[in-house]
Amino acid sequence: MKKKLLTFILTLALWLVFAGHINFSVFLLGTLVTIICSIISRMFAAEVFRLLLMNYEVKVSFVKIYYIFLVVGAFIYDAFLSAVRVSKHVFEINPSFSPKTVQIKTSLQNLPSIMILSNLIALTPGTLIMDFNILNKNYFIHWIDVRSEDEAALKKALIGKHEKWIAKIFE
Amino acid sequence: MSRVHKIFRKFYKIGLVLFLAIFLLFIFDEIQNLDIKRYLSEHYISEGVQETGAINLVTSVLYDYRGFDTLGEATVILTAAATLSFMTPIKKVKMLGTEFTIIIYQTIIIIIPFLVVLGMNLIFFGHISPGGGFVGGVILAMIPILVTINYGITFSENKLKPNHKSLLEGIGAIGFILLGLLGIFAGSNFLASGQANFGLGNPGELISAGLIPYLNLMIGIKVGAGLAAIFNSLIKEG
Amino acid sequence: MLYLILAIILSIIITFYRLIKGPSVPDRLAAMNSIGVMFLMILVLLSYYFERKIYINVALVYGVSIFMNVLIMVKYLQKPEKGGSSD
Amino acid sequence: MINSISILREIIAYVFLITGTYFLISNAIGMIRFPDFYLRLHASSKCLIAGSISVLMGCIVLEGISYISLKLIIIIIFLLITNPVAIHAIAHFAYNYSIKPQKIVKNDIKQ
Repeated sequence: MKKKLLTFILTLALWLVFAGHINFSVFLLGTLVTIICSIISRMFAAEVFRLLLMNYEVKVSFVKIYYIFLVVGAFIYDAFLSAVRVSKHVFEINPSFSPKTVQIKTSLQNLPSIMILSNLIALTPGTLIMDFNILNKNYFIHWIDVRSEDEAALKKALIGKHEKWIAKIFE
Repeated sequence: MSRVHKIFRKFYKIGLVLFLAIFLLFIFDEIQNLDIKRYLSEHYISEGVQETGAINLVTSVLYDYRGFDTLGEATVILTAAATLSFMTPIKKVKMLGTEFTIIIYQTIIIIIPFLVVLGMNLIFFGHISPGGGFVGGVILAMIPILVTINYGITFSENKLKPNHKSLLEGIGAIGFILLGLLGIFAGSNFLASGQANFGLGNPGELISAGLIPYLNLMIGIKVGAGLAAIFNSLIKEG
Repeated sequence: MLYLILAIILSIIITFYRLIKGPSVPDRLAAMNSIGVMFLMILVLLSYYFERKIYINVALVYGVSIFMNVLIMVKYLQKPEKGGSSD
Repeated sequence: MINSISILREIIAYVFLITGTYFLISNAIGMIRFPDFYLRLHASSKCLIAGSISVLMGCIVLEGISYISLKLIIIIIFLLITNPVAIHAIAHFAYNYSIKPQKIVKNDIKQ
């Protein structure tokens, strides 16, 4: 019941942001729209807010919020770092690449966490997901420049660190 | 000979496009410099807010001054959906397509509540902010389309029956006409909301502008159901 | 602000070369996606330039439609049987 | 005092806007100069996301705290969720379209 209330509040907040001003009639219409939204999302997708539907204590939830901020920070930091590196390649006179395809096995179980890890991999310096195998849980990844084996091990360790953070949130 | 011919054909197309662009440029230049006094548009701009109660001028033209034209546009979608559902075969032919990975499935599931809230907001706030029935209907129609390309045609038609879609579309069309008939009962023209003084209210609030929000809602339901029906029947034909 | 908008328009024109020339279909899809996001940025910046900030709603709707566009194109485009230019 | 704070805010906002425009232009040039399809997709994913986030952050700093900046934050979250997925969809489509990466150094995928 508490979790349903939380999803209700989140959707209502989205409606109020779109509306632009708070009024009694706007609020009443928002509750109606939220009920319609919950019906439609129940019809098509059972586990929409899976993160919020799980049961845990108060102290654990604060730790989870800390890790959520960590992951969002990693998102934006990785985006800027990788963009700087790729744009350095763009303005070189003779750009030289050493691309490589590789496969990495994850230990994550939930589907949302796999999705978020794939978004993070798309943003870490010079990686791109080509395919995902659901049976073996293998990502097929294309890397833009890997000069030596040490650098490859370093980057694999980076992905492993992100994986650990996401596992703290969802599992 | 054939190579010269090929080069000539390529340059012929480029030259045709350039000629059309220059022609349109001259036409727009002529339209800018015309000396016709625009009584009607100046009337809409100066008096539109007081007469209809809607801040969004496009909505006030679309649903109040020219409401009858909007009815005609909505009929086009109704005719297209009816014709397509009449012509499609009963047996479902599966259309070939690339399989999506599980990552895309998961993203689409997360996006669906966002789309519902955005579409509803565009419909209900059509008279005080940019948007309206047509755009909101398109956003709402994206949900069945996403479900169709995600889980296949069978799952989508099991959840949302085609009969229900055509019923929703009929409710939208008939509701629009019934709301228009209210103007006649009030002693004015067909589809009159501003002239018949249906509680215009203060411009800028949610409940204002007479009949315009309800007309928006009807158009939104109709466009959403119609576009979903059209997409599903096009996919089914294969 | 106007110079930033002109710079983004310049980058759109440069990307258009890949959309026309592109040797294969996925090249054109990637060019289309990046042109769409650049145009979204132009919509946001224009609403600041004309000081009509309510038009950010237009950018929201446009962003949704780009994503839909890419997904439907990816789903129903197929490789031709013979005579395609793959390599 | 108030005047200097507003000037400082404008300077930060324009730094964000100019870096965003630089990333968008580098995306456009990378789309032309890179030799392979997957390399072009790298330019089109990273520079595009960083540029769009940077432009929107500049607009938020210029705006201050209001409903419009909340709407801009929603646009940022939407782009962060959907844009890498769209890039992944295009890459998966190209992989099924049998476009092989050129100039490969080492390949771990078992053929």
